[in-house]
Amino acid sequence: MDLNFTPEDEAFRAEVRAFLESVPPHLRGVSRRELSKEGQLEWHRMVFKQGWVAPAWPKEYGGTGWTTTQRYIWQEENAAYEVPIILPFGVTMVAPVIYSFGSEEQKAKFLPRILSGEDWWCQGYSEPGAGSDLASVRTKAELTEDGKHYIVNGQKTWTTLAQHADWIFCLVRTDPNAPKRQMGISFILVDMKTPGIEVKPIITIDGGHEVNDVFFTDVKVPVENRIGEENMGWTYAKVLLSHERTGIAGVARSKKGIERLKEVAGQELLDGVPLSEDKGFMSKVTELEIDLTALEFTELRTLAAESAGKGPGPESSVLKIKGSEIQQRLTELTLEAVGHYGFPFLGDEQLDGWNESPIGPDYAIGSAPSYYNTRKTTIYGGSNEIQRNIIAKMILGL
Amino acid sequence: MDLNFTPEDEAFRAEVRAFLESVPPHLRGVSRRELSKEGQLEWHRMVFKQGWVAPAWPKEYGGTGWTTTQRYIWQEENAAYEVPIILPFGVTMVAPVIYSFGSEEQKAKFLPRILSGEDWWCQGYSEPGAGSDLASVRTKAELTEDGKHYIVNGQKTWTTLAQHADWIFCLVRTDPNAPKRQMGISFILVDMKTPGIEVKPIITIDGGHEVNDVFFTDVKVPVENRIGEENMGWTYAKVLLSHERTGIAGVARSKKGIERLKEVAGQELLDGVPLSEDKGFMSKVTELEIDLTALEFTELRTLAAESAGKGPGPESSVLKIKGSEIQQRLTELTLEAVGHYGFPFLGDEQLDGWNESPIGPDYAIGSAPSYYNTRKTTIYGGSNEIQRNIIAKMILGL
Amino acid sequence: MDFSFTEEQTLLRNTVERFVQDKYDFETRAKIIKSDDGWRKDYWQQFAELGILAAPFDEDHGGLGGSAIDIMVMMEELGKGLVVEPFLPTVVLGGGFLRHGGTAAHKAEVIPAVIGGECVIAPAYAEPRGRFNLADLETTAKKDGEGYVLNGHKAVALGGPWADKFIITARTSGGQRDEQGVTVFLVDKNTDGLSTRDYPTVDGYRASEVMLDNVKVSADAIIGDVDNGLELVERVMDEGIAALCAEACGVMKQLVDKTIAYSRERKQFGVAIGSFQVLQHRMVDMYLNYEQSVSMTYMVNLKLGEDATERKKAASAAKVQIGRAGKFIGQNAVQIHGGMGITEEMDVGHYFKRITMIDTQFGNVDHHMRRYAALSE
Amino acid sequence: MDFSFTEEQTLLRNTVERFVQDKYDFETRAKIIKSDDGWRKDYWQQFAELGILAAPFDEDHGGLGGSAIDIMVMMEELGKGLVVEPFLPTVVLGGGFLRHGGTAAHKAEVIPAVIGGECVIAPAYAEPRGRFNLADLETTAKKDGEGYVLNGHKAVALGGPWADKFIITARTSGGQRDEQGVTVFLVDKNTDGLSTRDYPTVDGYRASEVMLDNVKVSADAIIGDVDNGLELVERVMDEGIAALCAEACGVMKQLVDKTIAYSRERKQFGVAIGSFQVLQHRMVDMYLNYEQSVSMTYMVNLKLGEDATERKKAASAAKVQIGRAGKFIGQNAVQIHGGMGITEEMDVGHYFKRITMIDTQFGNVDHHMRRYAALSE
Repeated sequence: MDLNFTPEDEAFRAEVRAFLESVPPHLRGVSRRELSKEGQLEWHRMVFKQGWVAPAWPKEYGGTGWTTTQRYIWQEENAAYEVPIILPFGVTMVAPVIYSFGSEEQKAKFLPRILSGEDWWCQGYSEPGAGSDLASVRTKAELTEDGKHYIVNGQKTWTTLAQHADWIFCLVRTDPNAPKRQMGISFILVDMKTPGIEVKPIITIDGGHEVNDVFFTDVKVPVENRIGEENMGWTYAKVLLSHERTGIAGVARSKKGIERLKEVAGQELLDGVPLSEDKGFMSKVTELEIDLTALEFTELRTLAAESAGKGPGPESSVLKIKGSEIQQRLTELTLEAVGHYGFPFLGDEQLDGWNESPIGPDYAIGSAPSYYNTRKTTIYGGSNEIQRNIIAKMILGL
Repeated sequence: MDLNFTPEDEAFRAEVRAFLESVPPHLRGVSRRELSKEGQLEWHRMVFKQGWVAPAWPKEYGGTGWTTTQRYIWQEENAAYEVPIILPFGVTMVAPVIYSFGSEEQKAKFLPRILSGEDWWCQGYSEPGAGSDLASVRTKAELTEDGKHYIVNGQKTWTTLAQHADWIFCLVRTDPNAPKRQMGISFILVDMKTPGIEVKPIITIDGGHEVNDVFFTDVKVPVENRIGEENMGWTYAKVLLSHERTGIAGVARSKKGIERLKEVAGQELLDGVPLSEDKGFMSKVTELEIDLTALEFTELRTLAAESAGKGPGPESSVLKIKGSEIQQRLTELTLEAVGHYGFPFLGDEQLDGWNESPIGPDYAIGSAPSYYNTRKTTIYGGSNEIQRNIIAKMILGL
Repeated sequence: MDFSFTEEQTLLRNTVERFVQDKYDFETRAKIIKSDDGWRKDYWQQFAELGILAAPFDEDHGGLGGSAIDIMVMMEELGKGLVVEPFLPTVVLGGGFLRHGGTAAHKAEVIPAVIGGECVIAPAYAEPRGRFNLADLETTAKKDGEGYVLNGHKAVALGGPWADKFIITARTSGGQRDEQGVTVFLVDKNTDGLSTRDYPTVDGYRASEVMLDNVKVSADAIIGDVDNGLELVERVMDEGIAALCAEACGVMKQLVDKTIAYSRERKQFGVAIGSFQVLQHRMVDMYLNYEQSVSMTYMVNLKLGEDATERKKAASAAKVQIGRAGKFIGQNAVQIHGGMGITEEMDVGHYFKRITMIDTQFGNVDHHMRRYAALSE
Repeated sequence: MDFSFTEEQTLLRNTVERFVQDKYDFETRAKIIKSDDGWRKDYWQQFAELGILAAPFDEDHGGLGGSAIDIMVMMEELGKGLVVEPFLPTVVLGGGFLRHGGTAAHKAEVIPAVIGGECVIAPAYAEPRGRFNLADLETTAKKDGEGYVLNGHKAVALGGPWADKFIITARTSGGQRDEQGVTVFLVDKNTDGLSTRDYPTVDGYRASEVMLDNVKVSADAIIGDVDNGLELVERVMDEGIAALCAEACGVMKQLVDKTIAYSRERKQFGVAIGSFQVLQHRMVDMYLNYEQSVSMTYMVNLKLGEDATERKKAASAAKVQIGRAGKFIGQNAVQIHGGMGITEEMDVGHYFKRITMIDTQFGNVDHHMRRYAALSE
């Protein structure tokens, strides 16, 4: 047991840093909300050119073949340089399903375009009223008489960035008479340009447009776009749900977040003295920092177990729960730090084309919306209550 | 709406204080664990002589006829003078059942002796393995052929101070074939001197002996000692369970406890400065004090609603939950305050006949055992989980 | 001790409750906060007609002579409707300054205008670098002949865009955070040298930055005593806290009730989510937090008349309770609503946004923990 | 980075684990802690024979040359059994002082005696008025010819009643809380002027107050450098914290496992209480707290060799985590066990008592929060 990095690891870190130094300033230190589609794609292409888009993929499809430690270093340095993330919908969500269960044609068609960023993917899992109960799929897909197409009707919701997407992967019900809800579901890939698809924005309480409703009306999808066997979609989806633990906890980003929070506290004044010298406030920051250190080592232990050959499992629920709670606490403390200047709300005006000076200090902008927005982290991807149910059942055997 | 005390209230307070001034020092400032049976009885007889043993009883049976405000003043001053409590088993637990459902003979026989303290009562509700599920009564009472006696067999547990008791009130199963568990239960009063009763101490993790197992082997109980009708005991018991909210929250005692805690913090040193000047520690005390203020006003609101004619109801669960949590927090912070001197454990030696000086400061004695002991407050009298179930069902309608 | 409401109080509550029910449904409010003005001036006029704006003022000046408890019941109902019209800044705070510190002329002229709905007041007490310390003022008022010249920047004056007059705290003497040397001014918005930057707030209100550039006012503008204004400011702010706590109770009541109702209707895995014990206990804890908050709101409103130390402790204790309870209730209301809780279309998110910002208004939990502890020493 | 155990470490773990299973069941322990002696000297001899006492010492002195990780795995297993024999005071702390600060003579004489089970050491670093500040010493050591004279009162020396030698911190110069001026002494228990008051502790151990009344020691008694002892004390205490965290993990593991097992068996309202969702989620949170504690225990043990600031921060962070997790896990283990949790007859209460006092040992959460924050400035 040791924490040492090998000389190879150090060399790798240097290589990563050299690459990150080359990232242009307009891609650094911007939140996802502030990043345009073009910015996101520019970043994706940079990483693609470097060959580092998909560390977790098998090497044959374009994975990097990195060790656990190398993946850890990559995450850590990404956060340190505050570069954007690679969106997960293609690379970490649909791709493992395609390379694990897809046909050779599907692999050849989709994987390279995911890697290169040519296709922007979104996720069609959630449905209205279903929440974390993903197996209650009601969107229907019926085979045409010639057996060549599915006709899809229904609605997906909470679809992140569907407004930019080229493709959507969907769970659809192909056998409404299956004896169990989890049966009779198929996994299909749908071109967003297909007639009958309509995307409607959902505005969230932070004032942002990140998620959407996606409506399907007689959407014609070629049978070749089904992954694996008909009615077996739930099996494939489940694999996806527990896949890819690296980064789920967001440790490296939260570390950076704590640094930023300390900077804010260093600028806010309390009775003329920086808030960062107030023991009461700072003890909350310290507590969070210690929580995060514990989570970091929990993640490292999990990664180590994974690289020792134990497959992804319910431990990802542990990382999800603690990671999301820490992210929420971070925005909560930031809002607390900025005092009165949490109040002003300027929507997107302060982001684009706002020519006047901002209201209040720069660092206060968006602190309340961020806090509002972060509420989602304990809701999406299976609410934290669901995660606790999973741990109770799968780990504690209750 | 106002917080004013009337001149009558102030006169009453003066009367109460005059009485409490007369309480001898050996009865003041002692915990229940430290108080002997004789001390407890001495206190009871003093209050009896004053006519104030049973503020909540109807006047005809010996109640005081006090207003809500007077009862509040009595509680408050009792806590301020740190006098013992009147044990609840007779006065607040069995007596309301007797005067509500008992026969005239039972009232005449038992109530005066409860008031005077001549009979020491204990409670036979809990049974091994039942926990908060009181309806799962397995102690059997079978009628003799002549119908004049019950023969009782079984076991009660967690019976507080049974080692001193003259009488025990019990739930017993008189009809094992009743269609529902709550049916077929009777409420009987048993003389502790009856042959076949055996009391065995349960030692708790604080090292104390307060609770007991009580075994019944062919114990003969006259039928006249049954309250009300046979098989209707659960109905009577339920009334008892929600009866008497005054004091359940322990507000006045906890207020005194916070004062004591501040005194301890004033004597402990942190880097040479009193702990009471440490903002970190004191903010926890402040938080507790504010919680307690809220609880005080919640209790006052509840009492006001009660005196406006609304009967005791599920609101007592609110007082129980918050009151017990505050009591636990109080002992937790006290243990924290005393530092290293939480470690020494001298059992009863330091209490009786310990002639040497104590280990560490006086105020540290028993701080860990108190913390250990207070864990019970969220378990007994219906665990706080059960109380939350009650609120969910009865108040929130879930 | 008495915890019952008078008939007049019940009447006042019903008046506001009915107004909110009839005229302030969620869609109407959504339109109001998105409108250019950000409020309904006609509603303000209706408040005047209903007598709501008259509640705390002396009958001599056309008021109803109501108590803190009268304000409390109204604020609770306004909170339930997330009403954005500036009752708190104008009637509670503005009115408080006028009642406790106004000159006879102020009382005779301004109070009737407030009661009549013709004068909106926005207190501008906060500053960019002062956080929650009411004495931490960089804004100065320098003696200039018979009058004063004000210079400075007041931050986040809620209701500012609609205001006819500002109440401005400024330093007339002493060091930046001295208790002595604070003076309160009542300044017309259209005074030369006074400018504002108006903006919406995250919880649906409007606020202003108020810039003072050699603003000349006469000595008549002073409310209370020169240099000794801090106690007045603290008193009025404590009254504001008491009223805000009542608003918060209204907001929390809605969050608790709406969450319980939602949990009964919303089905997952084939059953109502309100049947899950974990959510039941969570809602019980929301309810406990709400009940404790109501208790503290009664407490602070009943203690506003006590001596300054008791009043300040009561206000700070209540604000701590409301801040903590509001966070717990708000966060869990959203969590139990799931994705629906964070959409702009559903009401629960708006109650959440407001309860969040109530913690900041008049000083957050940390600030009032410190204030309470300092007063207890 | 590597998170695997060596074969030797697994062997060590198995040795201790087997000992606990075979010879330290709950009834045996109950007898031990109630006995006059309060420990089993024959078990201590068996520890020596099993090589457990030799783990951290250099092979030159008869040790096994083990690392912090070796100590960690053993402490975890000792924690699972609530073993009261003084491994932590003697081998970890006493051994630490000898290894890092002992003279050649100490190493040559005392270490073999420790390894052989012939010498029990109890460090007496705390004082009645010093709380957790290791430099806050009223005990003095005055130069007296070639030697020193010690006077003072050391508080709550765990393992004191069984000790052959005490390690005593005293002030040789400087003011009462100065960093400079702390010196460490190794003193035989039977030295003239040294007396003890022995007593049981609430968690089943034994401890002593150590009174020093003109205790004369020679300069050979000094461990480390005169006046510069504080860094040595801090280093050894951090190693103690790292070991204590491992013990705590063992204790918490038992509390979590026993609670889960109990909840599966115990029936209420006709079903196992482990089927109630509220208790399930509570146990999940116990498990999360335990896992996070294991992580921090690895962290601190892996960082003991880093520079002083990093080591101190790691130790304080881990101690905070353990203190908070221990409280949560202990309280809820008792709560879920109900009445059974607070009876002396059942094991869970004893684990609870120990985990509670672990928070106090070497400084509680507040102390280490402060220390961590000060080191981060």
